[in-house]
Amino acid sequence: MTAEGHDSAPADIELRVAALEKVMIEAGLVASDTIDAIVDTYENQVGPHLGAAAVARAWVDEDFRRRLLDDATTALAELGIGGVQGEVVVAVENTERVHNAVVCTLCSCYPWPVLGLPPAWYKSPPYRARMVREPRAVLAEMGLQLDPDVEIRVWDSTAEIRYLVVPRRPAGSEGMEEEDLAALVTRDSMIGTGEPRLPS
Amino acid sequence: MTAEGHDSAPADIELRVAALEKVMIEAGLVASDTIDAIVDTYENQVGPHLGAAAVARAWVDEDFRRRLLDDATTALAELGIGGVQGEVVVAVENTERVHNAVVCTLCSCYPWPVLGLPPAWYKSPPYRARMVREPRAVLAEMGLQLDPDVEIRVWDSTAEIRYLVVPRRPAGSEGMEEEDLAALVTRDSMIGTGEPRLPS
Amino acid sequence: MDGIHDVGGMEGFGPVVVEDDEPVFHHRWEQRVFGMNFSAVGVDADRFRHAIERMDPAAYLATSYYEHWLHAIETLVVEAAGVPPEQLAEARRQLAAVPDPSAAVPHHVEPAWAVALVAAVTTPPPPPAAATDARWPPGARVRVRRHIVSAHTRCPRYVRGAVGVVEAVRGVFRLPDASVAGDPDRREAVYSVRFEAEELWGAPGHRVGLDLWESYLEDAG
Amino acid sequence: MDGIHDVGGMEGFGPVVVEDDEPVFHHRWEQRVFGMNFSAVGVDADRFRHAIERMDPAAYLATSYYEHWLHAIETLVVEAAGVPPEQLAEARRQLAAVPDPSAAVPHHVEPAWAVALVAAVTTPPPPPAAATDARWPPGARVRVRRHIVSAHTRCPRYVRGAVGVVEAVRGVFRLPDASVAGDPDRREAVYSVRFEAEELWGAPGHRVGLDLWESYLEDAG
Repeated sequence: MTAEGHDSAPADIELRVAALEKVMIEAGLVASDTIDAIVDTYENQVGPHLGAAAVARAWVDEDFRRRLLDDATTALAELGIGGVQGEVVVAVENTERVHNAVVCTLCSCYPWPVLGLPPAWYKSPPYRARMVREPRAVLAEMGLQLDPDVEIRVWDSTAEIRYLVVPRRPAGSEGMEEEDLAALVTRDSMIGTGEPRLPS
Repeated sequence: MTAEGHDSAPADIELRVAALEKVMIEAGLVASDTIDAIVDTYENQVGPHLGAAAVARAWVDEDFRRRLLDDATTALAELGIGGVQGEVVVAVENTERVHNAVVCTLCSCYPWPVLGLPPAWYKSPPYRARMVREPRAVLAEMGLQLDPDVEIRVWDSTAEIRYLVVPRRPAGSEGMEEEDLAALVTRDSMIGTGEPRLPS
Repeated sequence: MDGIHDVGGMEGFGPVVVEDDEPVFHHRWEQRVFGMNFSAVGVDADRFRHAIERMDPAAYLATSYYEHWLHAIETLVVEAAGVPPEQLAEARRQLAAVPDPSAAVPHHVEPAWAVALVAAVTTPPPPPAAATDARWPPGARVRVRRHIVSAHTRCPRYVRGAVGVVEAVRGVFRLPDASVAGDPDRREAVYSVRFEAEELWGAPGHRVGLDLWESYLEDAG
Repeated sequence: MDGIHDVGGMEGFGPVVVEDDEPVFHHRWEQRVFGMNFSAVGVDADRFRHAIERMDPAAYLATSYYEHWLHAIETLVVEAAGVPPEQLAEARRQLAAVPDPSAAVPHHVEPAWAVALVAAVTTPPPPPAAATDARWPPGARVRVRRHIVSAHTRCPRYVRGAVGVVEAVRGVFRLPDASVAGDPDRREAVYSVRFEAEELWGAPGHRVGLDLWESYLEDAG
């Protein structure tokens, strides 16, 4: 039924999407404003600032850090963070010796409640194919040169568990407030393909 | 360098091919008439009639049959058959209990000197992917319903050995001349995806 | 299903291309597709993923992520919601005749649905049941079965036959293989299993963790 | 290389489509591509196959057999024959400006080459050397190595780790893995190995034979 061409022109895609929405609305399967609301939720409400807040809290609050590493789903709920595609969240912490990174080889599973929707590269076959086989090379290409002594642990999200990388707190951030620390925590540092920003 | 589009229009392909031929001719790598000659060879000289002649000979000449099954490369050379993509040919014989069929999962290796160039379906991903996994279903789709008791042996041409299936001589062909028998031997019956024609 | 989606470890894909300052959505149609999935047809992640996996392999690789979603929703609107395929074709014919198809989509609001939906997606669901009768404890050596013949599975090819170590038992979850085959009630323990790169690829250098259902595994012996 | 070309056992490809009364070539450009391969650039089958295997996976699946050949010859004209890529681009620019590019290709004949070439392709080459020091005799049980990390290999993924029985020793052949890596002189015994469908796919019903180089195999233990 849906043998789309390999080079669907934008107009074709828009037509297909409009036809599908028309049929679904007429069948009572969806409403115009449910689509608007869900898009607004993931464009404007849920995003990597939530994960960044949790990471910053872990950096300043040792008890929270332990709870996050022990049971991230529950610890995140303390901050009001949780929901679809985050039914079970596991936080994995980077150290001097261990660097964690996340992938989903089979589709593009990603911890929506803490990071929002994934970027295109995360969903692309090159990242999915290569990250489990040659992560050090992929990370280097993405600008993250890891010391050869650092052990890389790649988490392939094959089931309903979603992973949040807790990056290392950057040097020079010792006196900073939690909110300012959160601004250092990038999306990529929580996927494991980058590091937090350095304090300016 | 050659990032062709996914839907190369015929005109694009023709332009690419013409440009390549121009460059190769100017570099002395190929000549116009070598291309013509090789195309003529495989369009008009080398084809499944050669394999059919060998199969018919095996049906009428028990000594030849034994030589063919023992060392097909040498036996075919007796008939003047041999060449590129047939450096080593192995003949596999169908019996009441065993049915042989040939595939090349990695590319599209095929015994050119006995069968000519392969048909498009032989080179297609569906045939290559499925033939080693579910040959009985593929053969049935292609019109060859095998008795469940018949053992299927699939030969995946992963090295430089090429396979020729020797089909069973059809019932009712007992009195026929070798040349008339050859006319019963189809290309597909020598790949293992069909049976010889029945005598009319 | 050993389909085209199972790309882990495949070579030849080239560099990871990163777009600077990427927006959440690139086109309005992506927003609509994303939103339409939050409906009865998209709610079953197993069937949704399987609908994508059944795409023609050439089309799968040549199309974008949200085109995969579009394909899946179109498929499930027919298969799961019972909409006749002719109805989709007819809607396309009708909208192809107007200058702006998107503007011609009926506007129908259900404010209560929208509120409930947003609340639902941003509320953590209850935790999975603890795996009280898990077969293997953390530290156990397990081998991934060589043969997984399900129409839909979450056991990638690249770990089949490999030996790893159980890092944690994640709880009890619905088995996707059974769910897509019509038995949504079958549940199993899920294990986080750690593999050495040497075991997976023949060269050391890193570790890979996967979450695998109990029936994907056997004793390493 | 675990590339897109290695499709054996992959699911989701749909039916085998057979064309009735198919011609040997469908288009004139296919004839030219086929013919151009019989030159110094196409003579090395290992490098030729590897050039195809390196195609972008989406392009590989979306293009026809002779487009794969075209890609390989374009690649090898540069890599093996040393033609600067700009020369190909320039020829395309020039020919794009004429109404019939094919007619604008220079005509140059070498009758002696043509005669020699046809003789060469229709004359059986000498048989391979017999494998006098083959490690396994017919009947031996062998296991395919799980890890083949060559840039180019003729050991498909679907038999990795599987146990089979040697049916015959086919002789000594150049090892494609070494050849593409720059060592064309390395030769090894090639074995015809028979596998049960049960071992390969977890369900019985047929046997599959593959011709595998000695270094792809190990004792089944």
